Amino acid sequence: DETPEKVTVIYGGSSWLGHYPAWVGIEKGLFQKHGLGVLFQNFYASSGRMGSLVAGDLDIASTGSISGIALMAAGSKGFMAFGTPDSYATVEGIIARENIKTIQDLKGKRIAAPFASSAHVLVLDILEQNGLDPEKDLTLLNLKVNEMPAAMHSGEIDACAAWTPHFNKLLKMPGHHLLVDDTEFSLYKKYKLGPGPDLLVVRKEFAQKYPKTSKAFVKGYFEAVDMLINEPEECAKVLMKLTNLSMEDQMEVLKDITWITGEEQRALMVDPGDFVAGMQQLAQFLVKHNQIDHAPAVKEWIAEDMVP
Amino acid sequence: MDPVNKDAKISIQKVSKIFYGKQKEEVVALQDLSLNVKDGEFLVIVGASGCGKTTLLNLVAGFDAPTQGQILLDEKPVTGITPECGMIFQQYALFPWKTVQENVEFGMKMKRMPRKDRKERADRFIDIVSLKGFEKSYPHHLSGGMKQRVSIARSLANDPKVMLLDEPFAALDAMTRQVLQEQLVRIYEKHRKTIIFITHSIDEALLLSSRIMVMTARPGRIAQEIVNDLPHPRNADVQLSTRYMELKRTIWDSVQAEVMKSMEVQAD
Amino acid sequence: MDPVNKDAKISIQKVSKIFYGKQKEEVVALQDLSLNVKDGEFLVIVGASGCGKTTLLNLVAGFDAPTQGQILLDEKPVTGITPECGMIFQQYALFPWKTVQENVEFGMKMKRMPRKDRKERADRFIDIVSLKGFEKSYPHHLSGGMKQRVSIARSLANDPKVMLLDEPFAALDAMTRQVLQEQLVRIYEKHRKTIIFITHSIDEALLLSSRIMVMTARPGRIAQEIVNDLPHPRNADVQLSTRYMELKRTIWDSVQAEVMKSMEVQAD
Amino acid sequence: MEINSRSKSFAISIASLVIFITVWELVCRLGFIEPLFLPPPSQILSRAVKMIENGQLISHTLASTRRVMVGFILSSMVAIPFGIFLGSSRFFMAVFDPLISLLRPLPSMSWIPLSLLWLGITETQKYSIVFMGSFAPSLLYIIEATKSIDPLLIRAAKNLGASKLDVMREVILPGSLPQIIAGLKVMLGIAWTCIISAELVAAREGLGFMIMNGKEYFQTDTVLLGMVMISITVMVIDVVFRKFERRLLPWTR
Amino acid sequence: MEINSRSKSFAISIASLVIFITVWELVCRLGFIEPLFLPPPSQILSRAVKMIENGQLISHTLASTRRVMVGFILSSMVAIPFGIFLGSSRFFMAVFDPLISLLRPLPSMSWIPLSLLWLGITETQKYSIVFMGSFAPSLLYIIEATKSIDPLLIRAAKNLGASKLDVMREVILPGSLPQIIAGLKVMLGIAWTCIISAELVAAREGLGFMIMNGKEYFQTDTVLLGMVMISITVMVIDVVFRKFERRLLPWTR
Ligand SMILES: Nc1ncnc2c1ncn2[C@@H]1O[C@H](COP(=O)(O)OP(=O)(O)OP(=O)(O)O)[C@@H](O)[C@H]1O
Ligand SMILES: Nc1ncnc2c1ncn2[C@@H]1O[C@H](COP(=O)(O)OP(=O)(O)OP(=O)(O)O)[C@@H](O)[C@H]1O
Ligand SMILES: [Mg+2]
Ligand SMILES: [Mg+2]
Repeated sequence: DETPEKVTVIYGGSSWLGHYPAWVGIEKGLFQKHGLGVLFQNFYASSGRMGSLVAGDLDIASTGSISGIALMAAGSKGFMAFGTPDSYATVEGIIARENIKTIQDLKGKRIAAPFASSAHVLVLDILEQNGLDPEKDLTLLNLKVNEMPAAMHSGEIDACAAWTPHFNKLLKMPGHHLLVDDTEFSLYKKYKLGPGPDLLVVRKEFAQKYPKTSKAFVKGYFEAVDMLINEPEECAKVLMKLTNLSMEDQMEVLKDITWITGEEQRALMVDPGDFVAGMQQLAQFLVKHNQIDHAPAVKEWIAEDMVP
Repeated sequence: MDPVNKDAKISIQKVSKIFYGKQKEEVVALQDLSLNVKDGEFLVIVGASGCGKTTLLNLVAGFDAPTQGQILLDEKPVTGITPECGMIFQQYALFPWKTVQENVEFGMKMKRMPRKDRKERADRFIDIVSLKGFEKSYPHHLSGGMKQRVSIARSLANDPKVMLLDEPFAALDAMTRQVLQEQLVRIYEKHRKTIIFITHSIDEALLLSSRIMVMTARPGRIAQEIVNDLPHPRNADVQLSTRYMELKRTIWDSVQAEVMKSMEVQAD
Repeated sequence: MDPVNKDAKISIQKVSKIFYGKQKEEVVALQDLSLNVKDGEFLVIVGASGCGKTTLLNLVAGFDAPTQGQILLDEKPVTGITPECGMIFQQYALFPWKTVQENVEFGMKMKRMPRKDRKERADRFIDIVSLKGFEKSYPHHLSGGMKQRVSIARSLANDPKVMLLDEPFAALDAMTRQVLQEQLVRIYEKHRKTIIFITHSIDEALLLSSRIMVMTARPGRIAQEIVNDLPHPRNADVQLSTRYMELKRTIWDSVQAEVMKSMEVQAD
Repeated sequence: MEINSRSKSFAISIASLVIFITVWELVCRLGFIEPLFLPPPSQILSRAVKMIENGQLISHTLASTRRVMVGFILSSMVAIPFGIFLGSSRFFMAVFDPLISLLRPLPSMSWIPLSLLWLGITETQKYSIVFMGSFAPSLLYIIEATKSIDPLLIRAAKNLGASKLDVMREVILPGSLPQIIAGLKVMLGIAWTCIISAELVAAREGLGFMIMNGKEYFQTDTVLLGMVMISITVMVIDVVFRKFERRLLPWTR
Repeated sequence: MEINSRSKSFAISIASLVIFITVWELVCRLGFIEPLFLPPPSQILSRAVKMIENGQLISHTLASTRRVMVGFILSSMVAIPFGIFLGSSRFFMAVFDPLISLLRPLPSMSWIPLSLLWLGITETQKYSIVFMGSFAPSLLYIIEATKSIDPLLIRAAKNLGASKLDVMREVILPGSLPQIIAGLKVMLGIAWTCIISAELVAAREGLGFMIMNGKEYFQTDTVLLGMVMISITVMVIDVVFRKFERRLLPWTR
């Protein structure tokens, strides 16, 4: 008997591409097929979403892995990770004015990144690779992605690290060019892991109490991933409601994403668990850059039962 | 003076009161003052402006603690404010947010008297001070004298055993004053109250008191005590008697001497 | 009465003042009152409590506008507050944030008098009201009578042509009062001021005035005007004269009748 | 005369407003300022018309207003009696003083992380942000107000037999009420600050959401419309307040 | 007696604080609350030690304090004279009333988009957020304070020859000063709210940044440490304020 114990799941998301599968699953009735109603709760920031998850207001969410690692480091045992839906490396990066040709040119300039985000980590890593000190050699500013176009336009900053859709918008502005993207990230070179891969998480208590509901969700979810791979145009149509992008832009974004199917999850998350190893590296990286106090053992937070 | 006096309703024992200013300078308002007030006595205090009369009343009412000495009320030390000693304030102290009626009803309301009884009794006292028609007015719509009368009505309506009156009729015209003096005497006689009354009018003192105390210039002490033996009722005849003139002369001289002294004190 | 009077320093012409309460009920404080005050006159107003005396003074000082009629000062209508008419307030109106000295200096400071001259003059008037030693005290550290004296000194020091005094000596003892009365008369005679003076003491009225006006009960009108022809100086002899007694009697009766009336008015 | 001068004031106010808006419109129209930086009033108006038609404006406004009012009323209902109590008891003042000093300066923004952890993204969380953000300042304010009461009046009340509770209810409360009400007006502004912060995080409606969303899409007119809506809402509440004030404070004027 | 009761109050306050902290520590230690939700005081302390050692705590605190003080002092310096002026002139009150009503309720957060457009990512932008967020409430507050002055005193001053300006300087200013100072204390709290909002955007130092960054990394102890630092800073400023207050208001006590 596979009927779920509980028929509604509250999902925490935003308009970020990591939440496309959940949205498509809802809009296309894929969860419904498994007897589930999924409620999509909108959050701007990963941290708020994760806070709500452990506070018990959300059941399942997708999050940037930095938030996930930070929450692990804070010692919260209230949640578990069970998958990673996507890999993107070319919709996030550092965009600069034309006169900045190389990373070294960033010396003495003003660079913006949303602190505590994947883009922030990317900047820290790229600077380190090029022997620049973010405290001394340049000015690193905390700016939200959506504030960057105006700041670039007015000349407040010389470069910025952003992700889609603002990333695309910034690139299109005249006089701007891409300095580096996630493919230059040190861990990407080793593990094919961007600075902030998306992580699917579930509230631990929920997973334990409603194992069948959780399973049903995972099924519906990865069916949606398949649909995103196979019928991108169909999906783009419903996604426009979430992202407010035009059809054209929406398709553009979809092109740049590599979806990770249900079948691939086990290898990444459990055996041999490359993704988890990469996350562990990321955690150490964060410790090295004084972003978190100590690196948690990421493995302890993997809900192996739920990984498809 | 005998510090423990069984008869005394109020016993003031070697009381001093010193105020400290901003720069720690002292103002000695009262010094070593002892005084007993018997139950049913009508004591009038006269003295120069600023000699410490209000201060003394404040101590008796428990608004302030003496710097030295103590005050007994019914043989128990006064440690806080007690409604037994009803005060009529020199500055009226009406509640600006209450109408005349509500001000007068205040004490009764505090005793949880039913609304209707309260209203009736308030009406009577508003009538006594001739303020009918102003029940619904707020204090800042009243003239100075009217405010003073509300304050009198408020205290009388509360029916305290001991009454402390600080220049209660100063802002009233001669005629209204006379009417209220008569009312006060009537209430005093009927309800056997103990009264301490401050005034600047020697005539008023002679008219009302059973005893008169003249205070010295600051620091306030007792300059003279006079038992007022004028016969009752103290009508026009009495006021033209030689005894009246004599007493008036004595008190006047005594106050004058103190005022002169206080001016000298200030002059150097 | 002649509405335009060339001689008049202050000319009050058919003035009425109505106050409106919360529920739009009217209090007619003054009704159709006309009065001329000549330059150099010392007019004393007496009348029942609440009859409109303070209201009248407020209109002359320009604090309030009459509901009907007009008031001329030196033949020009009074439209706002003017420092020419110095007021001594029934409620003292001292600035709580200023010391006695600063309060007394206030008017001079407004005239941009140099600090030194100001201080000297203030000292003189503080001396006149016998408050030496309290220059640095703040009003709430003073007794009622002391506050009143500060208020008197403040107004005198400002040397206004016209002085409006609202029961200025009510909170003072008889002796201090007498001293200040004498000072006021001295200043009045020396500096040829025009004075309107409110008091409840008929003795005081007779002692000071060149003319006395008795006001009716509310609504305030003129009940009686008496030219005070008592000889100067008005010493003890004068106060025992039959003319004095006669005048006192007349005024007393007149005020009494008005108070009675006001009580009747309130009774219904 | 009173009435006259009041309607005169009103006329002046209207005139001044009209002049202000006209100048603004002209400055924008004449191209001195880019509409991205400051759109003209007419553009804001047309945005308003659009958003009224699709019902968004009303629903955002109602959502925020509801949250502000619930949080604010709750906080006032606790702060007023508690403030009066503390203002009249030296002992309890001393007990609570350190806590209040700690809590008071904390901006509502700084409560968001904790409130999210404790309450999640519920409406209760929004109310609690408003509550926490306005409670401590209100309390401080009310305590200050109680100190402005003439001690003579407290003496008089006790002398007439008032108990401590009576003094609070009959003297300290009405005596400080004019100041308390003035303070609550300021607090209402603070409450709005709180809700805008709260709506930044995990909200799908409300004027805060609308402003932030407008900013996201470079719709400066939406941002300004949101700001104007806050002002208008507060003004409407102010008028209600003032009616209320006259009722509560009949002895003033 | 005065002195005695003051030191008694102080003792009570200290005791109450100690009890509060002990209870908090115990509740956390005994595992009633997860440290993620509320870390014990000892954990906050050890975070403080760490951040003092690497110098971050001091630099964040100084950065925010500087911003708050500059913005706040500027806004007070304009609001006090302007408020007293408006409070004593019916005409100008009427002229500015609609503008003030419009600006007053706007939370500092709502100024961020516009201020960024207008001033860019500069320290001036931070000051301007504090200024805009605290100016209008201060102004309202000061206008209310001027209304509490006994009109009799204004009459008396005019009667003694005071000009309009004199009345403002000699009567309205000192007469409303106790209330203004009480209000400024509340305003200082608002100024902190503003700076926390301002430091959300385009900042890399300041307590607001520290709290928000702590929140992003789920370091509840950093969040609480930031909050405690705000409280402590305000308390220190309060002590200075109080000294100042005694000087300015010698006539009260
Ligand atoms: N601001 C006001 N609003 C309403 N009524 C007022 C106001 N001021 C005075 N009145 C009323 O006007 C009448 C006259 O008051 P006024 O103060 O002139 O009396 P007064 O003659 O000075 O009395 P007193 O001798 O008691 O000072 C009173 O009935 C009073 O209630
Ligand atoms: N709160 C206070 N602080 C400092 N000094 C005070 C205080 N209250 C009274 N004084 C001083 O104490 C002295 C006596 O004042 P008190 O009010 O008792 O005089 P009084 O006899 O009632 O005078 P009056 O007849 O003028 O009302 C005065 O010199 C006054 O300055
Ligand atoms: Mg006295
Ligand atoms: Mg009067």
